[in-house]
Amino acid sequence: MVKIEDFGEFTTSWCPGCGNFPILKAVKQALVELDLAPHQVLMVSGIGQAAKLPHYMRANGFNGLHGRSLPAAQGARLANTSLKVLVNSGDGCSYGEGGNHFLAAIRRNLDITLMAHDNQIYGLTKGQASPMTMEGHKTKTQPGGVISSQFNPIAVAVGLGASWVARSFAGDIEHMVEMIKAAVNHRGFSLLDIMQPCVSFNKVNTFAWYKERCYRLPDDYDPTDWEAAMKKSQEFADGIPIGVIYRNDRPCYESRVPVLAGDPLCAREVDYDAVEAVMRRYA
Amino acid sequence: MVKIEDFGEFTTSWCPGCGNFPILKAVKQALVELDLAPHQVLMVSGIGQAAKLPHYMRANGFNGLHGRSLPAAQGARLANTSLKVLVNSGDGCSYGEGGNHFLAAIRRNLDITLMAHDNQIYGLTKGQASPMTMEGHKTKTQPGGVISSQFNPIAVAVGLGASWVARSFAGDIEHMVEMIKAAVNHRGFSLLDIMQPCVSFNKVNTFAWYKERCYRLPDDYDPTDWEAAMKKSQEFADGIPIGVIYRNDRPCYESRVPVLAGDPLCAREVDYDAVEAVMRRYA
Amino acid sequence: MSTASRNIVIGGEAGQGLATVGQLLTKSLARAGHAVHVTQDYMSRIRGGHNTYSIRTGPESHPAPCDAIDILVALNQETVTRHKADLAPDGVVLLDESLDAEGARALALPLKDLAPKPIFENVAALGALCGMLGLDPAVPRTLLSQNFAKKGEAVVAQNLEVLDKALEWVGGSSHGLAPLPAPGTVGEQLMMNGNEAISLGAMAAGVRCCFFYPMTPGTSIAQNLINHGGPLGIVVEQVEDEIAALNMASGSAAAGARTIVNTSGGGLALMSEAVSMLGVSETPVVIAVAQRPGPATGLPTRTEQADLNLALYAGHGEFPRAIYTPGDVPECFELTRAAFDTAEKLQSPVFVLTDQYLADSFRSVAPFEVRPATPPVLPLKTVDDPAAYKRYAFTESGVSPRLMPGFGTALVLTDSHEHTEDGHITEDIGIRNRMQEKRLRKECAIFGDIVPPQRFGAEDAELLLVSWGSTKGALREAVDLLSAAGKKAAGLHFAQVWPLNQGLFLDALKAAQRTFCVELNSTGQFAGLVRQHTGFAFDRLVLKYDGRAITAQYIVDAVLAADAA
Amino acid sequence: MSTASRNIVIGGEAGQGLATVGQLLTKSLARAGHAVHVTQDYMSRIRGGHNTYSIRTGPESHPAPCDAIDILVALNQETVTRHKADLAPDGVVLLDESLDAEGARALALPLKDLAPKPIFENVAALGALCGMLGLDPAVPRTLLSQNFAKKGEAVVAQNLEVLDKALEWVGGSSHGLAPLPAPGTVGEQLMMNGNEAISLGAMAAGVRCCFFYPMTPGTSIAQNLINHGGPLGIVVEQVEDEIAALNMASGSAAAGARTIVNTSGGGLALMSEAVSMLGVSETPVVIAVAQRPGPATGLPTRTEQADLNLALYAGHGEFPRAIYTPGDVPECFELTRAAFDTAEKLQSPVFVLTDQYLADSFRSVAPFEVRPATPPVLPLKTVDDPAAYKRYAFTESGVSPRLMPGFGTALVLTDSHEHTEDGHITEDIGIRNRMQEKRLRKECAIFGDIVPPQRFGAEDAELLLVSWGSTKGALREAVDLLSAAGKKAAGLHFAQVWPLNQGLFLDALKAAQRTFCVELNSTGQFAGLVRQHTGFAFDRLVLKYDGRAITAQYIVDAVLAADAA
Ligand SMILES: Cc1ncc(C[n+]2csc(CCOP(=O)(O)OP(=O)(O)O)c2C)c(N)n1
Ligand SMILES: Cc1ncc(C[n+]2csc(CCOP(=O)(O)OP(=O)(O)O)c2C)c(N)n1
Ligand code: SF4
Ligand code: SF4
Ligand SMILES: [Mg+2]
Ligand SMILES: [Mg+2]
Repeated sequence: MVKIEDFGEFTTSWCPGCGNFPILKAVKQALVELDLAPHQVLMVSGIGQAAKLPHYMRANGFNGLHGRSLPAAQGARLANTSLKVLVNSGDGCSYGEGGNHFLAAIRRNLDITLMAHDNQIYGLTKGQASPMTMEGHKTKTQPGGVISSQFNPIAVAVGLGASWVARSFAGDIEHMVEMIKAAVNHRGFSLLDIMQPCVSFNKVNTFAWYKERCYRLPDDYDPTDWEAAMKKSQEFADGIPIGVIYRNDRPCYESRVPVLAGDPLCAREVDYDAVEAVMRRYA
Repeated sequence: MVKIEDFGEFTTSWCPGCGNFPILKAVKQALVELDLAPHQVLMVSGIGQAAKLPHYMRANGFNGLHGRSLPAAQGARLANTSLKVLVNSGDGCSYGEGGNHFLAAIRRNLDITLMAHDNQIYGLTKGQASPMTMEGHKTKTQPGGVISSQFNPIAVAVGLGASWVARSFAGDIEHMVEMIKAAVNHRGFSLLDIMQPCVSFNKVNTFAWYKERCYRLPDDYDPTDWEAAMKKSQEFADGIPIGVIYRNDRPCYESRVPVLAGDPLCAREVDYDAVEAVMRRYA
Repeated sequence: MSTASRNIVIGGEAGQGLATVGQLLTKSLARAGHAVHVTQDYMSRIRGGHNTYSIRTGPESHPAPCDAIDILVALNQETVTRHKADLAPDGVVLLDESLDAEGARALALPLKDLAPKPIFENVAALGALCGMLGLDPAVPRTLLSQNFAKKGEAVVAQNLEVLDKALEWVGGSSHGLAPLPAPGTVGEQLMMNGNEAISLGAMAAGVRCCFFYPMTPGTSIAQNLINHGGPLGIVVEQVEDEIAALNMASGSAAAGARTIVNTSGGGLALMSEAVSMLGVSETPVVIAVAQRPGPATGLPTRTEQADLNLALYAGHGEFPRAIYTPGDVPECFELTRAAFDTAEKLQSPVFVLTDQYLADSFRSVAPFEVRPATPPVLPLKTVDDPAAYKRYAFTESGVSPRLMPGFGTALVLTDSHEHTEDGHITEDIGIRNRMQEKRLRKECAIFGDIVPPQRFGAEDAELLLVSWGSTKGALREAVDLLSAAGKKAAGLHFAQVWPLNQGLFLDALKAAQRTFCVELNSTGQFAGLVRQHTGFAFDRLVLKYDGRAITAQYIVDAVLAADAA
Repeated sequence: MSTASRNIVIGGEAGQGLATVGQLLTKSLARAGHAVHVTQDYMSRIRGGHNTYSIRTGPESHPAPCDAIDILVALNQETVTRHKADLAPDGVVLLDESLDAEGARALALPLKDLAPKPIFENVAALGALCGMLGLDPAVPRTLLSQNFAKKGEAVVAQNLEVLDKALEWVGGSSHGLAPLPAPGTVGEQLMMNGNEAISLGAMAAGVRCCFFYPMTPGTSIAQNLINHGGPLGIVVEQVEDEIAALNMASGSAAAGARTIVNTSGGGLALMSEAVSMLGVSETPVVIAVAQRPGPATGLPTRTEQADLNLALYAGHGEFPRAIYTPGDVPECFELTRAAFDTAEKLQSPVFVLTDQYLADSFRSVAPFEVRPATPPVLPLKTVDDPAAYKRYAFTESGVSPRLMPGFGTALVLTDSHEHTEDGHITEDIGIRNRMQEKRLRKECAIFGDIVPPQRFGAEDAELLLVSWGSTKGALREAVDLLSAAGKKAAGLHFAQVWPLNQGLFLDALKAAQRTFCVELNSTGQFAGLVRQHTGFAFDRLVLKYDGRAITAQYIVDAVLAADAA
């Protein structure tokens, strides 16, 4: 049995009170409940405050470039389908610099999980607007208020028929654990957007602000109803639904690529006879 | 009065029968009807077959990099708000390599028009799948059929609350002209996705295939109804609605940035007294 | 016209099938035992325009393009107009009777008669060419039978009939061309271009993942892996953009899978940040870059060698890398395979830098030994003391044992920051210094493996011609031509340009009276690199940047002009 | 301790407000007429960790960091522990009474008594420091009054009270430090860091557009333009990624607006393809790159000079560019302004390459002349014969008249392919050659403007120290120290590293007995560049790559060690 201590305790460089702490806790707890040991998972991230997470728990880790966590995660997953691949990165990393990879990962539907630590701000670079910063929100770099409309990862994902789309809140560990477990258990790309207070740079979307708005989707909510999900995707400032907003049974990429069946690619030996046979085709 | 001859006639390198020809014709016709002379517009593109369009008409042009037409177009528009900026590029260019810029342009809502020549294939590079290639479609590089789900620019744009979203068909010049005019007249970012047969590399989505499926949105369709638009965005293989699918009155970027009011930025002179005043703040 | 070789140029519009005729002919030639060398010149369009497919062949012909045309196969009038001036004194135009030879010596084919339907015209042309070259008819017959076997016996028979008819017709015509002399006995030959050999080299190296975004002329490397990779256990994914390609590669390679990424210069430019990531995270990826002329979109289907500096310096910060520049098809195979081992030894990005000319140049080559002479260098699956494992452990060589995550309880943390031995972020001055020194030190781990430049020509040469990459064949021929013209000339070809080991070449450079650096670019990038690291300045640069492959004659003319000056 | 200067180091956690105290103090010092030089050392985190803000000041102090600390302001215990060993013999720790001086000479402030609320502690510290340095109290008093004016009189009064109390307290204490000697009469001084001066230079050049994606330490260039640009008619847009930034810039610049893009090495790597686009399309953009240590994420808030090669070679293909490397704050201003003219003359990308140290280094400087000596070089709005206008017309200089689209009927076609004079795609060999030659030829258009390297020290120096970019101040001090130690030393500082004009420096290099190239990287990139283009090899490289700014003493030690060896 995997224990929470297996994942270790690290000093972090996060600000006291940062919403990343409960998320880290929930990740560990979910892995314990999933009985996944540190060496069975690969924690992938980009660059940002959220993206430091792989440094703060014992597990395999890949801390890559800003915006590029999803490609790296998918590459690792293709190389070794026995690894559970979990991505933790910021909203800027995942939806800003990494926007194109977000679209592609949804469409590709490899079996990985993205947890976007959504603090609606660029934390590590000290408070510029992120794609999730709300219109009108004034920051140092947007002193007149943000002009671009807020990005909506839920609407984009549901609109593109993503296979698993959910939201959670860093103020509700129990909910996060439940969501992370469901995301990891889902066969295909799972998006979990987590509302995360940034105590240093986001004075608008605070813990209290989220607390007031986040509500659990009712039991009779049907996440397989695409239209309902699309409608839910538009709720935000007046109430933020948390829970599984949408899911479907689209087969994952791995199940459709024959080469991936069997041993992890990275562990296979070269079949020289087969290479020889390929070469002879050029004669 | 602007005449169609003002835009010239050029030999192209497109294949005979290519859907780009009628699009080019429609662009010119729309400009004539808008009474926009060659020097009043800037035709911007990326790289691909569609993206060669600025070379095939007399007008100001900017033929940039693959996937990067939208940033260049927005930059030009910011520099000179007296220019009408029209972007013509392929589906691969606009939604593949340029995916992140597509998301940002929707959110930024600068007053430019994107015409995506959507042939659902990479034409210039000889027939690889584009983001618009349908699941299962077999190509040379996807011999087992495309696995990623088809991109849906309409769903993404409507989902993000884009200010003007429409579709047209290269087989219907009259409709294209009408749409291009409306797009250019719209104050804000306008997306016009144009179904375009590629006679050389897309043997699935042929002229006949589109012809059979494209239908004009009925007169009583209300493009300001977001939910209806979202539903429409999901129609494709069994019928492709053409027309304005969604629009709203979101103010455009230009109207919200005081600096842009007045002369085009590129034509302004330096106010050295003001610079001096800024400098004195550091004393 | 040399008696021992022919230069056949097939010209026409894109879409007219010139590559089809060309490929059938080259395969027939190779099977008949001739040396074959193809240069493809095409425009960035799908239909129309003007393309050529040039075949230089004969029992002992040079693996390089040449200018004078012995047989010009004109699929349209423009081909005659454009190229008739390049015909050798006894050169012949082969064309349909409906076209005009514009005064050139010609053999006008009654294609309408020979081919029952337009679709058979290619085979008729093949027949005519085989006849003119004096090939054993059994060779193209067997080839066609194999090629059309899938389509059924009737189709085979029809094609053979057209072939025979054309052969017969040519036999009765008077084209005045001597048949090619019979080649000596050669073993089985493959017909393969540079990109195919790179793909095969990757397969022989046990490549597992290929990520790419289409970009001419790099795309066909992935295409070959797609065509053949399934049974070998290779996954090839066309991704959303070049940045995704190399970052995905960083993930798969860090997970332990041998990984290749193919692109061209513009794609590499986009990958620059990820190249740096491979450097700091010590992740081995092979990056195959087929160059085309820039800047930016430039001439997208043409050839150039102007991205050496980019391959040398792509990425921010400083870290080791290696750059192979194969000079021919066998080197494409060998050096791509070697690149994977080098990447693993260096735990860093390794480039295979070619260009459109070599990428698309089909050549007759002897089959390769697909089994490596030494076992491949691979990461570990498990370690003895998992709890003590540190991904970036300090070692004397700088190389830390690299472990695949997931096969044991040891944990692997791959990181893009400056980090401690176990991969955690650090800002400690001492660790920073040691880590940077460790990374740079790794270059020594491959220093002994550097491919020595290959020398040909006179031992005591006065004129020394230096090249790298695809110009090898032309350089070698130029040395032969200069020698034949009474010059003491030699060539030195670099199939690896980084790291440089001056011990392998500096004496030779200094010993020569006049040195020439031959490059397909406009600034002499390799000459600059040599000077930077050795102080040695070439006497002359022989440059070319018009997007077309270089010929021996071009080099000879430049050398003689400089020598006369 | 020198009598004429002080090195004050404020240390504490991120978030403790050390920059606030630091900025108030530096501004007071500058207003009092002292030379001020700030080095900021901070971690990549928002709270906690350990940062320092170091102020070197005095009537004639050097614009470079130094190691020995005269006053250590410890905002926490860690500061004492870490830095007490660096205290000068008569150095003093200034700290709150609740902290432990760990045996060092100290002045323990009763902060609780002096500041009614924690928010006032900064002002109390300021008062104490001003007192210790012997500044005229009127200076900080005026500063505080201005600073808090917006918050109302009550707040001003409260702050002044705290200040006075602290001044009074210090006056009565015995810290044993001599006051700073009074400076001679100096005119008004600005307190400005490198990034601020770059922004101001851009404003003075008439910049109209700035596109950026946040990246330390480049971000504050855009921030300054945001803070002040509105009234000047400047639009600053934070974009989706770095690729968007430079492509947007290509659009705005092609449309005729002066445009700047700011970033750091990783961002520049991502922009590489677009750099090439600027090259082929002949579009002028100024790219300000504030370097930080790589590879990849590296040490994101520290300093390095390891992206020179990237600035030199970013982008595929070959095209001209220029690279400025300002050595101090005034050069940041002057050379950024010059960069816009150079970019327009060259119609190509021009880099202003600095690093975190200079970007964040506040210095006292004399006000700049914001009006340029020569009128700015600008594109045309109209041409005489619109129908005949060709964007890429062949000219002797290679420079074609550049027209803004939209102001007349002439049409402007900007293109990324090889193109004809009017910007249309071509694959013609002749045009290709002429266009490539035209583009390269443009370099001559700026050859006469190249900033000559600045020399200081002995005319007949035996030891010649060469540097580029931010190390200028340390180099100059090192030359002084070496001269004081009896060495015949001189310095040569390059504020522009590309293009190189060897006529401006090669003789000097050759004349010296021993030459040293000082660089903040691990491979000696500038030394390599010099050797590549002149053949000259430095005797020694003085390198540093730990992410921290270089001091004169570091250089002197390295030079003397080498000289002894
Ligand atoms: C290519 C690149 N561009 C910019 C940066 C600078 N950068 C680091 S983190 C970050 C944004 C962080 O925001 P987010 O992803 O939301 O993470 P958070 O810090 O808020 O958790 C940026 C812009 C970088 N490291 N790399
Ligand atoms: C950075 C970069 N990557 C790849 C390419 C090669 N390329 C040119 S056009 C193209 C795709 C074209 O597809 P699309 O945008 O759909 O245009 P179409 O030709 O179908 O009109 C690609 C991949 C390139 N020019 N630049
Ligand atoms: S800046 Fe915000 S996101 Fe970053 S650690 Fe602090 S509170 Fe958390
Ligand atoms: S390849 Fe397709 S898109 Fe390109 S020109 Fe031909 S038909 Fe048109
Ligand atoms: Mg964030
Ligand atoms: Mg397309």
